[in-house]
Amino acid sequence: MDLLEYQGKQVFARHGVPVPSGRHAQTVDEAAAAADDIGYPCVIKAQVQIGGRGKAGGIKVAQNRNEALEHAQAILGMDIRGLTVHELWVEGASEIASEYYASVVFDRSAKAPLVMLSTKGGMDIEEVADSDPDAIARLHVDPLLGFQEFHGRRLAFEARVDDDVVRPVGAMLAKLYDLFVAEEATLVEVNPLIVTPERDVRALDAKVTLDDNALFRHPDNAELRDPSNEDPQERMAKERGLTFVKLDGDIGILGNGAGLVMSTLDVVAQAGGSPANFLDAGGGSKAEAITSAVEVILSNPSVKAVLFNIFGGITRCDEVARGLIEAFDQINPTVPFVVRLDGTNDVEGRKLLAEAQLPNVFAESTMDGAAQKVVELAASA
Amino acid sequence: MDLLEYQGKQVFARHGVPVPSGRHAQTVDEAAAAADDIGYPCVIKAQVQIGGRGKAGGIKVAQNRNEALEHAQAILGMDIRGLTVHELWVEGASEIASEYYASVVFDRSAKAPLVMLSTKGGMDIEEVADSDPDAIARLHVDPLLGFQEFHGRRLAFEARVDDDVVRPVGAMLAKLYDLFVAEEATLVEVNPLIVTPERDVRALDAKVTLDDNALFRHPDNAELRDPSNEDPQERMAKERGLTFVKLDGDIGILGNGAGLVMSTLDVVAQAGGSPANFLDAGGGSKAEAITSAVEVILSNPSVKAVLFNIFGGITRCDEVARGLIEAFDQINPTVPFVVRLDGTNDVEGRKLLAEAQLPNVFAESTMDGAAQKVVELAASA
Amino acid sequence: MSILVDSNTKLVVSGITGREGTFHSLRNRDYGTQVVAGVTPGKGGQDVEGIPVFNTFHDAVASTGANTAMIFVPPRFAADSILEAEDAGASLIIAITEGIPAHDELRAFNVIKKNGRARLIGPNCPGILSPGKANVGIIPAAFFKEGNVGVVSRSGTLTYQIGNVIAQQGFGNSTIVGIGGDPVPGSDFIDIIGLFQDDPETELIVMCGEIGGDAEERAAEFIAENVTKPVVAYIAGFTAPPGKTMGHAGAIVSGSRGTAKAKAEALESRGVRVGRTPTEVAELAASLLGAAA
Amino acid sequence: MSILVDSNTKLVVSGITGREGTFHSLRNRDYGTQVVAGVTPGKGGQDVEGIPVFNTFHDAVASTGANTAMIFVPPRFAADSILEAEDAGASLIIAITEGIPAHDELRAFNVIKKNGRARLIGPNCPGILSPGKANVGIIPAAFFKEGNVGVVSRSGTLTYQIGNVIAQQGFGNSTIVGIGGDPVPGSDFIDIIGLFQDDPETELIVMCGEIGGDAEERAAEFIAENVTKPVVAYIAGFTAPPGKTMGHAGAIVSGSRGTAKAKAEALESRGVRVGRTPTEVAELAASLLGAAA
Repeated sequence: MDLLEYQGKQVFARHGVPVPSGRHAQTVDEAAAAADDIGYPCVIKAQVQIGGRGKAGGIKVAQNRNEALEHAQAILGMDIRGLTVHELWVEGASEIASEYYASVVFDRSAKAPLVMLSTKGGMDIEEVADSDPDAIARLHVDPLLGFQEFHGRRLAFEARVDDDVVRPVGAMLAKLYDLFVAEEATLVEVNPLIVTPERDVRALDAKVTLDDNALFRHPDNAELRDPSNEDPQERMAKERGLTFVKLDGDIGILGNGAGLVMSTLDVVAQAGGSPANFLDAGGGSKAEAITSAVEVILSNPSVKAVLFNIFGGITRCDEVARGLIEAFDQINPTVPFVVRLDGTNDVEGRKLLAEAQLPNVFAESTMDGAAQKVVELAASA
Repeated sequence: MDLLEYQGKQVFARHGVPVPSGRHAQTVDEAAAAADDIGYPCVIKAQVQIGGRGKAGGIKVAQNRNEALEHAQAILGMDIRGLTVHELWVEGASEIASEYYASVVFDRSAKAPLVMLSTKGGMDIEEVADSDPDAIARLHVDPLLGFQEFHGRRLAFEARVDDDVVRPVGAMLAKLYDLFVAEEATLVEVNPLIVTPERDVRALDAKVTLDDNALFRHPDNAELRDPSNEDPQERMAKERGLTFVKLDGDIGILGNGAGLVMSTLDVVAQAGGSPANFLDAGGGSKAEAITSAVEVILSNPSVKAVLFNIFGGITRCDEVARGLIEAFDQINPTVPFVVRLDGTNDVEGRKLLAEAQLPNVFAESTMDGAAQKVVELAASA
Repeated sequence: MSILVDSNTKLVVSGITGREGTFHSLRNRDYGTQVVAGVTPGKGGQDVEGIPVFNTFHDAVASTGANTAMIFVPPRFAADSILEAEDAGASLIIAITEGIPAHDELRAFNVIKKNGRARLIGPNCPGILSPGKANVGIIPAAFFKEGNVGVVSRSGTLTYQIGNVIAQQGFGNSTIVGIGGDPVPGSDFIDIIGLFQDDPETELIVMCGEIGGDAEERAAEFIAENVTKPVVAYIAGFTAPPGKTMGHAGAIVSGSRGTAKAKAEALESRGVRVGRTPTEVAELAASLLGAAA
Repeated sequence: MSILVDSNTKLVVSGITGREGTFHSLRNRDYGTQVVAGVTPGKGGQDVEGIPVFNTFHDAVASTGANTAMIFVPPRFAADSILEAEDAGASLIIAITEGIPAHDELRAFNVIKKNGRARLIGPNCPGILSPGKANVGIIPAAFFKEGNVGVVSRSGTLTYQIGNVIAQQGFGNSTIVGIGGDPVPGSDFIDIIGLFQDDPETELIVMCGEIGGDAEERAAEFIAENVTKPVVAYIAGFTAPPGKTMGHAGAIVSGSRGTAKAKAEALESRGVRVGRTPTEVAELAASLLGAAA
């Protein structure tokens, strides 16, 4: 789960990472009140999870109440690269002497947290990594030992931060690491981490990704929401416990097992089709789950045809057939379905389907054949 | 630093270890008020750091206010094996279905924390260890991994606690371990750990020893005091930064380095003398430290003679001599001093002493000779 | 021969008294696997159709000599169970559980690595099948027979799909290893491919990768330097959009990293044949084996 | 020969810019020790009478090839400095600092042990002197000369006392190792005695123990099984009362454990000669060496 900037900053504050003081706002009036409260100059910031907010006009400095009103008005409702701004964060403007970059990431390769620090803050760190890799100091932390003071010193000296902020920058890295562990994050990023003319060190932005699998241990975090980033179809799938990703095409896909579904998308694409979604019905799916999944797939009006690709292991093909029959009973879909059932109880499953004589349902015996068929059907729909 | 029971229980409560609710009292009236507040029956407990309080009459159950007054009166001021009771802890009486024992100790041999659990609670655990060692389940914890849930289960099953309290007993062990680490304790002991008839699990006693070297990180703990256990001479030495232990004899001892001082005590004892103290003036002691140490030694009226045993390494013998001369100047001691100076700048030190012509100061060239001499002087004083 | 599990495997299952745990433990036993014990705290002394249940892994190992542990408990308890199995002396730990918190996995992985006593497979994996010898986990054994193709995969059903096509071509398997789809798998492609390289029965290795991470790229380098047997690979997720987790916690393209294209190129540049569909993988495997035979 | 420090020692000192750190670093250099670097965060680029100072151990090791670290920083910073030295690749770390929190020591000890890359001596120790070769720490070298007596001790000044009496008898030392008086010493008697056993120059071993812990008892067992050279022991604290810490954090008799009497008996029962006074130890050593010569 990706947190919005203001949510990340609230987590930062809880762990003692210094951030500018600010307030959350959802309306123009709230924003102006927040700005009055914080004082001028202040910054009005669009809360959407996407880079380049500044360039898109989503971050503006207000020198007075009129400007605050004007900027809040302009930013709320703005579309930034496909996301609509529903929330603002208003914070005191910071004077900036230096901009650094700091992050803690879950390095899958090294199987250890990786802490990074650079004096090239305020820009896209992937670009810095490509153009000037030595500008980023990196250090893996043994997760059993944790982040030690010497790690902070080493990164700060290696990144060549100003001598007088070696200690506070090291201390901030230690807090970011603690937060990373305590909140079970997979990414904590500060860009820019600023030094003020008074030589205070502060996080001017906050990017935090939390591990969904660990949210049960963090009920407060589990409550956090990003209204700009919630697709109604994905929410519906989530509520039904389905693993679902929305895509741009017109062929609905259902399979069992993440790898098989990914592979199905690829085979459909190779056959010239365009998948409308990724939907993993999971291992051991029962009929109800299948019925429920069909509803989710068909809630997308772009879908012109649906492919079921099942290789039964724990999943039983007869259960899948029963679920599909039930779905037809309830929803009476108008788009054609191509169904490939293989593996556990495949004979029974195919028999059930044949007997049900569902309209517009085509059985195929191979994955490749099924993909061909569904692409043809979608094209002629 | 050893905590009193009530101090330990307050630390327990802070870490979520269940304890009976109670209140601290220093007078009979406070105790009665506390008892009224807690309700009857309640227990009035002497707060001194020594075993066998119950047998000595230092723990009594009060059924009503009159009994509370009576017990508080009896216990306050009581002498329990040499310690005077200045403080009481009044807590609600607990019904007891089972008495267990639990502890976390710093195992120097294994260089790891050792967690112990036994169903033979309420008795001297060293006796249990001798008579029935299998009755104690033991488990070393890797300090880098910490106490895991399976550790708690394993100890609980191995100790054969009642099935229905395996989980809460394991959970209490986890909390005791966390406390041990978080407060930097070297011992955390619960004896008895009780199970009530309602099957609640609770710490009925609390013994906590904190690491003095870590108190700088725990300012609240550093404030804790045990008025029954403070020797004025030891306090004086502590305030002056000296490493001092009071003993029963009549020969004051000063040396540099803990091992050498311990060895000096042994050699004096072998020569038939009886040391009045252990005093390590430390490495690199300057003249003022020596002067200050002489004051501490002589503040004990039992002292009949004093032995200086210095083998200079970082410590310079001339500094020691200067300190002693200064002490004579300020305090004008009447007891004889035997001084053995060897090592760094020993020639200069001996020369300074000879020139100062201090009354009753005898120079000796060996440790053994010096011990002989001081024993003779003390015997004839 | 085969790798990791065989007739010497003595299996202890944590979570054996749960519905899924019981079902698959018994299926594994029916297949011929020696399922010697189960672990469920508080149910020590009971049994599951003759398989004795213990309160702790330590009791189970001490009483039965179990050498392999299967973890079937819910995600909240899984890392603890893995660490307990390791502490009790299991030398192979196979974690089926899906949805374990990433930091739990990280801790378990690093403890096991530092102690150097056990090998972890999974979590979030279907287990290991050595056809004709032992099955530990949830792989449907009916689709596979003994043979000389070693399979290692990040995905369960995709493995069945590929294995099935290979079987239809007449070939069997030495061992099928599911390493799982999580960000921190206990064993990587290179660990398992190294074992297949040393296994006399295995003549060809099939690896099924997917988007996310760089395990396939590292495998490519490892293969170039250490593997003399033919390797055929498949990578799922060519059409996956960046930034979206495709079902497996580990299957995500971040920025320009972890794409199927980059993985396939890394493998092909080091001489590994990459099939574009499961069918193509099976055909490649069959043609290589045919040539070898 | 000698053990641990010699003419190949290249020393880096953390806390070199402190008063004591400077004083002893220069004394060690004056003795002939190669003091190649110092570490003080923020003072990188400066020097202490020609010894270059670095911000981190990593910089110091990379620039100078230092192989041995001496820790001279205050207790609050010492464990961090020890861990930094280990991380930077120092293979021998000698921690002089007194008063390090016990849990910090525990952590540092366990990290070093698990990683298996470095040996820690101390903390709260006077260091190591190999007369005529190198002196690392605060042992006053003037009292010792080259010879064949290896000394290992929990106490500083007591070592000087015993070493001095031995020197007066005409004998010298291969190496003198202070393992320190803390509850969790990085190296124990058995570690050092094992090194002396393997050191051709050492013909007799003197160990100075004291009350507290069971390091002497474990040493007795180790000696009985592994040591062929004569060992003479001294134990301080026969008259120490139970429950009182005698100067060293590790020197405390708890209940019936850790008494000097029990230690002396354990050693004597395994053939180690125990002197009752420092003088007696020196006499025993002299008589054994005289007999050996």
